Amino acid sequence: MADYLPHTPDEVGEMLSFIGMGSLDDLFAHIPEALRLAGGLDIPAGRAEPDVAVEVARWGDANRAAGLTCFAGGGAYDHEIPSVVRALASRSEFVTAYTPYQPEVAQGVLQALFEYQSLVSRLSGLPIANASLYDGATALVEALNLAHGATGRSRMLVSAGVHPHWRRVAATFASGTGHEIEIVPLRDGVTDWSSAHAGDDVAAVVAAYPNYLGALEPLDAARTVANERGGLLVVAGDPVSAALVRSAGEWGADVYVGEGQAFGTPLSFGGPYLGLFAVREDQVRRLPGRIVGETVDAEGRRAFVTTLRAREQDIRREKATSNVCTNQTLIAVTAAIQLGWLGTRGLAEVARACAVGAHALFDEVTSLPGVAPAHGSPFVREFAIRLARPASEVVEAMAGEGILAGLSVGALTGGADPSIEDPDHVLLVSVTERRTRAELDHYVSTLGKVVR
Amino acid sequence: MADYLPHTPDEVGEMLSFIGMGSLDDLFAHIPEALRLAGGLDIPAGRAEPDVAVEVARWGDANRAAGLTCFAGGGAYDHEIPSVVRALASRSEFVTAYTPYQPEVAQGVLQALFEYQSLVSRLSGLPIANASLYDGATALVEALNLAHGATGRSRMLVSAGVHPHWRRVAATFASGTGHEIEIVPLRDGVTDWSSAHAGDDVAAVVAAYPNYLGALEPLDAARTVANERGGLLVVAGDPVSAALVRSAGEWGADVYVGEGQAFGTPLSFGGPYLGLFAVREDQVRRLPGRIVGETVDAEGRRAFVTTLRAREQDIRREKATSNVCTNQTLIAVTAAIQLGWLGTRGLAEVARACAVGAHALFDEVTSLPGVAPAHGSPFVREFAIRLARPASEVVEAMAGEGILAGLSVGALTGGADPSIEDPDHVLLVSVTERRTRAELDHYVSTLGKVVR
Amino acid sequence: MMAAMPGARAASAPLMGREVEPTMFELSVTGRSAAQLRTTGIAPRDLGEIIPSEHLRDAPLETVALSERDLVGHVTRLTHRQFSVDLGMYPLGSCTMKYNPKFCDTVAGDPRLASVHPGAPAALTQGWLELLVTLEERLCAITGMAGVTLQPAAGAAGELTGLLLMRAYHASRGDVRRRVIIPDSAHGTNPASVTLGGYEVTTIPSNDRGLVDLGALRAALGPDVAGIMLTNPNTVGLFEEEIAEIAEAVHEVGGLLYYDGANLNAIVGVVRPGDMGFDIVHMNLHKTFATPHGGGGPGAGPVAVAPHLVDFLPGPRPTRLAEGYGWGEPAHSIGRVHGWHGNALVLARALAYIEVHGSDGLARVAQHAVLNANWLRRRLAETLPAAYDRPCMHEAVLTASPIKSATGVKALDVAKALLDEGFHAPTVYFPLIVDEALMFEPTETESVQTLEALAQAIESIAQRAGSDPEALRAAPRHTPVGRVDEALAARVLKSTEDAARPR
Amino acid sequence: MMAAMPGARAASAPLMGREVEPTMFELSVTGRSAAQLRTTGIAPRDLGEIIPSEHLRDAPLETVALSERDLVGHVTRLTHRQFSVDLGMYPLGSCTMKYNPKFCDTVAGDPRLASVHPGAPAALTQGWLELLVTLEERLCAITGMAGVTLQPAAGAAGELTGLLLMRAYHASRGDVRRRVIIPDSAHGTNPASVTLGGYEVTTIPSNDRGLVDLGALRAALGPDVAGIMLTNPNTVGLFEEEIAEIAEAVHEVGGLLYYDGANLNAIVGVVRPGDMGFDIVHMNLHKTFATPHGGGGPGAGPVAVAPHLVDFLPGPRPTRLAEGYGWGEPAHSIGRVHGWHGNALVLARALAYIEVHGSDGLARVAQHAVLNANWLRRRLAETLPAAYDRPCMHEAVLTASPIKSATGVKALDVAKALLDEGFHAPTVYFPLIVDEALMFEPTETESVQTLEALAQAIESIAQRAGSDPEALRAAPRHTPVGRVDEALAARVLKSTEDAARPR
Ligand SMILES: Cc1ncc(COP(=O)(O)O)c(C=O)c1O
Ligand SMILES: Cc1ncc(COP(=O)(O)O)c(C=O)c1O
Repeated sequence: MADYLPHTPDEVGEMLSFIGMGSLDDLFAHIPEALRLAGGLDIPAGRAEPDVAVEVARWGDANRAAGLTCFAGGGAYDHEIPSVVRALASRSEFVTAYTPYQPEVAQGVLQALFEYQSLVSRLSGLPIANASLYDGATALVEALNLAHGATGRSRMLVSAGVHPHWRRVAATFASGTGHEIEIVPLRDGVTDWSSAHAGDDVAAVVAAYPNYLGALEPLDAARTVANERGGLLVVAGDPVSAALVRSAGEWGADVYVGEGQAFGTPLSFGGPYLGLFAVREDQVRRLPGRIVGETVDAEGRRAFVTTLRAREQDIRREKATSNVCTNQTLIAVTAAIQLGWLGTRGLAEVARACAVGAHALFDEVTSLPGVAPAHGSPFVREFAIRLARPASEVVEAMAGEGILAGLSVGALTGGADPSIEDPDHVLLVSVTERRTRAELDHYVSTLGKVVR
Repeated sequence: MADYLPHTPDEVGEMLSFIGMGSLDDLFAHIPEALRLAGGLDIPAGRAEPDVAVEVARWGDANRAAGLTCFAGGGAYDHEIPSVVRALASRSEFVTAYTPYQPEVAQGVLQALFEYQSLVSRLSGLPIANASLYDGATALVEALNLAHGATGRSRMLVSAGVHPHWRRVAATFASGTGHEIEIVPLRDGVTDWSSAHAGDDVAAVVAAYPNYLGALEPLDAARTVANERGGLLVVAGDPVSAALVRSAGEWGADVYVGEGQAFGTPLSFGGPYLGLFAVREDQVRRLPGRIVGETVDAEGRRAFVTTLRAREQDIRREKATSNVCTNQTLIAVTAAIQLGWLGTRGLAEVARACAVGAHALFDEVTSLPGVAPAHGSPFVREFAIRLARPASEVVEAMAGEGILAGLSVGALTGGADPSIEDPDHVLLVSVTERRTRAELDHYVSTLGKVVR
Repeated sequence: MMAAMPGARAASAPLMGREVEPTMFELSVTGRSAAQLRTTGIAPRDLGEIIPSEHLRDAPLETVALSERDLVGHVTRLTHRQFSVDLGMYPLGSCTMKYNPKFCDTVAGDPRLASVHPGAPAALTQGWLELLVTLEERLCAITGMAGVTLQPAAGAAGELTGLLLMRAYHASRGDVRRRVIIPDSAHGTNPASVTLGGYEVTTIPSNDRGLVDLGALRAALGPDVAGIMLTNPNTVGLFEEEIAEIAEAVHEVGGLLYYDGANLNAIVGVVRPGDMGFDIVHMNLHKTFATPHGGGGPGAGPVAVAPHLVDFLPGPRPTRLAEGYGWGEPAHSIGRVHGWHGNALVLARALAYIEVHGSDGLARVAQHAVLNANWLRRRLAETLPAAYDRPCMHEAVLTASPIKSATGVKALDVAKALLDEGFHAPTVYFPLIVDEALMFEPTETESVQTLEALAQAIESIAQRAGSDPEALRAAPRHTPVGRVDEALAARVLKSTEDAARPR
Repeated sequence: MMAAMPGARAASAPLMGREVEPTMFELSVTGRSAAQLRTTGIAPRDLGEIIPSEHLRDAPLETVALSERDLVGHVTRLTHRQFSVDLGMYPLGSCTMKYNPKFCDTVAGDPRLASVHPGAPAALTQGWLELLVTLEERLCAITGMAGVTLQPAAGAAGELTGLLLMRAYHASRGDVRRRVIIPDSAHGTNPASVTLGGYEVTTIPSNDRGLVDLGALRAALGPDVAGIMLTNPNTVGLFEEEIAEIAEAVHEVGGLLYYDGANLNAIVGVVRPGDMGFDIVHMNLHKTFATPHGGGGPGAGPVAVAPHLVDFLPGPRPTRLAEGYGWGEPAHSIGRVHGWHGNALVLARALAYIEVHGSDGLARVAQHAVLNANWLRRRLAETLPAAYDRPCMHEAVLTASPIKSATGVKALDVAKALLDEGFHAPTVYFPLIVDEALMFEPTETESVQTLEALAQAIESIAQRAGSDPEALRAAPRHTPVGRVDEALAARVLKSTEDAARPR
């Protein structure tokens, strides 16, 4: 019998009599008897917090993955999260606030979101960012919807280099919107745009940068396809690599989408994460989700407020640009704080350490027998290798040695895929700035033993 | 090379030139050359936080005690500390504030201390509590100093039931004050006041309730001694047991001292803890440390402020009632929050669960062969047993089975002691509300095996 | 002097007062950084060696440059400009801003949960799988449904998922349907989701009791109706008593009933959507199950379905196996609706909340939520009459229209004045069908003393509406900024540091 | 209605404004409790069965009765009424209110440190012992001394420990000494500690350069002098340049030199007390080593000593053994000065801070602390002149006496007005030897931008002192309460909820 209710039995009695009722059940008396639950819910009775904590600990202990040295990536990365970011992002004023509907008492969240938008804008190289979406995958869906709204068309050319889960999510939502999604296959890790079906009825051309197999492909090809076929260029970009490589904006993207977990959010078994979303100015009225703008208060002081609300569902209802309401504000605020901690120098250092570490590991593992590069394209911080044994077996075996070796591409794609052949033998490996020389050595020697 | 300094090299240069100096070294140029350190400190170079974290984790892992089920007490108890108390007590406004010298911007700490004082007053049954002292042991020292000030005398009759460490601390500080401390021995766990040397020159009579061996002795005897010899009665009381047993005030104490760790502070290898201190009204001008009082602000609103400052060292200097300046404010605030969480009901439940658990365990272990009660007095939540084997060996052996079995009284007293015979064979065992039936069972069966 | 240096006034702000807080960008001084990274011991290498130059940035990416101390000061000061549940009452109707137990924060922060990579194989993540399966089972029991997906990241995502399930179900029967019915009181996400689900919205009016007009519903029904979306209690806080009749009517034409669970807090443990005849149910875990709202998210919007829809659920689903747990794909899955497995740490919080309360505690939640709302409604009856004069559920839609006619003071002014009294405002102008609506949802975690204080604050505002309406229109004044110029923000968009400043 | 119920206004308070926060007691309603305890499964038993009735309470102990929600609201609102380093600049002289790295909080919160029982045998606490020994070694290196005790819980406890060491040392040589010399600028804890150490205080004046008057010192010295207590830099922020001569003079009469390390931040890594000739040194870890001050503690005041005093240190001491670590008792130990091993978690924080900075970082700390102080001193020279016109160390004692003579506005008024400007006040009226003293210690973690903002705020205050002195005397106004009636508090003591209210 545990809960967080203040009411004493006396108070309940007085309150009931004040409203002219005799019992708590009377409050529900107008609900047809037949609908009311007899005998209570079929779940265990309440237990005090410390009793529940015992069970939570049991679940935690059953997660062997929690203790492993992480070389898995695929859109979820094991980056440093300093104490200071955890402390600030967990301030209860942020955590226990609602969406900032009353700006006069929500300047904290609003200004943090403004800062977040500014940072996403710089990362993406595009002028307008929104205040977050659920995750990278759903950000892609919103980008397709935006492209549809902008062009009136429904055909989407999506590179097979886009994360397989994102492609799957896009396909799911396309069943509602009716968008036709054409997956354009990769050749040696890089999109073969020439193989896309002909036609200038394209709403969006979607490229990943780098793509999910780690490969960097020059985006002028995608931009050209978009130009030729009249669609928007949507770039799904890794925001950490963005500190080293050209931004989506520089490549000519109309829309940027990305996964922002890398900025201060733990791996979290996949969520809550952070959908990054930015656009050129001409798409601002089609922006999904919220956007915070600067303004002034009655006395002329700077203030922030959610703006352009006429796009939103609570006003436009069925004509809204998106149905997103609750988004991932706290994760966006966290990202702003983490980027504030990193600063220009730290972000560059992280990106560089990832890249240098990944290339060191790549060079070393690909010289092992039974291990080969899965494609020949350049990469930043994540790479794919083809193994003599099924990747899932290798992951299992290396877990026994304390290493989460990476992700089986076969498991990610769920089987045959236009991105790569025989994905079950391909392992996706990522190195973050947290990985040390000793950990790399251990990886190489263990993989050497296991892969045979 | 890690630090938390904001200065960029450019700024350092500009600042130096503003003050007319050429280099950072110039700032120290007026210090005789011979005194300045050549070559830097002989400690390792700085390391980034995550590198230091690796070392901290190594230290942590080397503490086998951290993982054991705790039956050790002796003034430091393993009580429930809920998430809510941790979250509130770690709010940075409390953590990073200084002593409330400017009340207009320190109402948070001041009001929390006022609430703390109110709670300590109720626990002790005495009207005036201070805003905390370092720990229970130093609180006792302050009580002796107060008694000296109140009576002009220097002889202190201290029951051997007072915690051996506290007695040792009192002896240390008596070398400065010149107090003569007479330890009055226990007989079957209870102070034998009749054995105290004669004389009505006594400043303080100090009794423990319950005493460190767990024993409860009626305090009318001590009160009578104090009355007869003209000293103050100082009661060192367990504040958790206070929810069940008569308060120091009810027994007629003039001064209450106690250790407040039990209220929201982890075991912490012994500190920071919390010295509880309360007195009758007639001793208020001799109160050591700070006290917060209620008042009003310029507009008549309720406000809090540290008061009766004329006692304090920053004003009275060598004539101050005590030299305490920095105390344990954050731990006091934590205790207030924990007591707020517990409430009347929760505190009683905790005390009762401790007592019931301790008596269950006592009954069960004392029926084991090789285990006997160390004294015949009643107890609340901690008890002493005499073992066939040295207690330290038993503690060592039971640690191998995941149990911190208790404290060796021999280790606590450091050898022969007027509180008990052959202390090396006596084990002090404590049970808190966190201990379960299964843990007690495990204890009993393990002790049964080990003690033979 | 150094007044012209970059870095703004990095210092302090008054503990109270209306000082503007500089942005991170304004606080930046090139060269500063708080970052401390691990020493990896990996040999450095030139970027040009490992990444082809056509990809490399021309100029470094400039973000911000702060000392850790200034970052901490900045963010902490921002939090002092932010209201929250932990600071006071937040009676925002439809949002269920109840107290969020700190224990659930601890659960979500446990590194044994939080540090698990979502792509790690099932054998390495058995604890998470058990947790998710347990939560699914609890949510099924709570809703009276047969299966659940935990993937949707928020309520709206749950709605769209539900509509796609509806579509898949009809499609599987070769049934092409065009329309989804929504009451005019519905939350805006419902119509938006319907559109994204590929359906047309048919709006039906509420009757004068604030409920679905059964006649209008019947008139709107037909074989092209895929289903209906309802909240129950609905958005005016009233229970749709004729829900059985509604269900029958919709089912009769082959439509499905979708339950928008944003108001589940009113009935959790007391009535189950499944027993009312719903086929699809989403829940807002950030409402009923007290996962904190985070200033606008993250939330979680699991969708529970009746047996005939289980095979269509998004996959992969966590599954109990003969031994241990694994992932399974429903036979006719609509596919993923989230990049991984949903907002997992939010799910863990919600499960912790459910386990603490249990069957008995959850029922108490609903009882006390409804008690509080009815007490407040009654207590305010003379000041802000209820839009519908009958017992409400967990929230009460009141109206400021008498005040407005008498004084010209609007619902918005009342709301802003409440901010000055130390309360968050209720939801204003929603639902759209009530004039000058003020929608109060006290939730079960507020005491009657707090409700009384709120009532007194409102009474005082109502009095001042007569005596000094101008002052109310100038409210709030005890807030970090005064009333905000929303029109300016929309007219000249400045949504980043780099955009020009509106003036 | 229910207006007469107990429980006060449990709700909210304006995000800004001067609403009084009720006490926990006022918020209480009998019957409420937030506590959730573990289910132990231990059979309940009647108290009367296990505790003799003469000991049992007659009436239950009433404390408070709050819901968790109200507790959270109450405490969180209290924190919004509290200034702190994390909110802004805290230039409180002598207190070294620098930024406290959050990393050190994490270290102190690590359950592998925090959950260790202090009485567990050495074999089970090897990590803690290594940590303490490492910290001792670092502190020896930093101070230039031979041994350290970590037991003292704060600076004043360190002082008294040091004086007892002095006493034990002299006693061991059969040397009875009566007096300890202290400069008139000393912090109040010094004389108080001397008294508790059983000595008489001999106060010597400072010379007009703010330093020890060597002549006066020599005159005060004699064979009955046990030692001298000094801070260096001293409490006016100046380095005692003749420290070598002072040391020689004191040592010549057989006295010892005690170093009050509260100002160590000025010289850490640059000059060592040991090299100046000190025999005993205490450090305030809550100052130099950035362990947060907690609103008034806990701190830690380790004492380091020269070789001839090591055998007298408090015991038991953590010790490095041939294998692993243990506890050892110094040969002539003065005994324990703490119930256990000192404020261990504070010690862990300090060590983490030291390890991050290292030898290079600690020297930078001192350099930048001194740079900031000198910059501020120079920047304010026209407004608040320095008490002594020469380069200062880490803090600068300025004086408001020109302002006072010109306008009647006192140092206290300037301090209170600064609160309104968003800065914590400097230390006022200390040291006692400077008229209208305002003692600023900016610390090294504040940026020059912040210093500039402080300077501008002070300039503005100085201007207003001329134009509107009354307004300054009424400051502060942007604070949760206005200027507080300290006299009333002292006249009618109400220090608990149960005492009568002063009016
Ligand atoms: C009635 C109703 N339905 C749906 C939603 C949408 O939920 P979410 O914001 O989680 O997407 C809300 C949330 O405000 C709501 O109140
Ligand atoms: C110069 C000086 N000495 C001694 C002390 C006393 O230190 P503590 O407050 O830690 O007891 C202080 C602290 O304010 C100080 O500034």
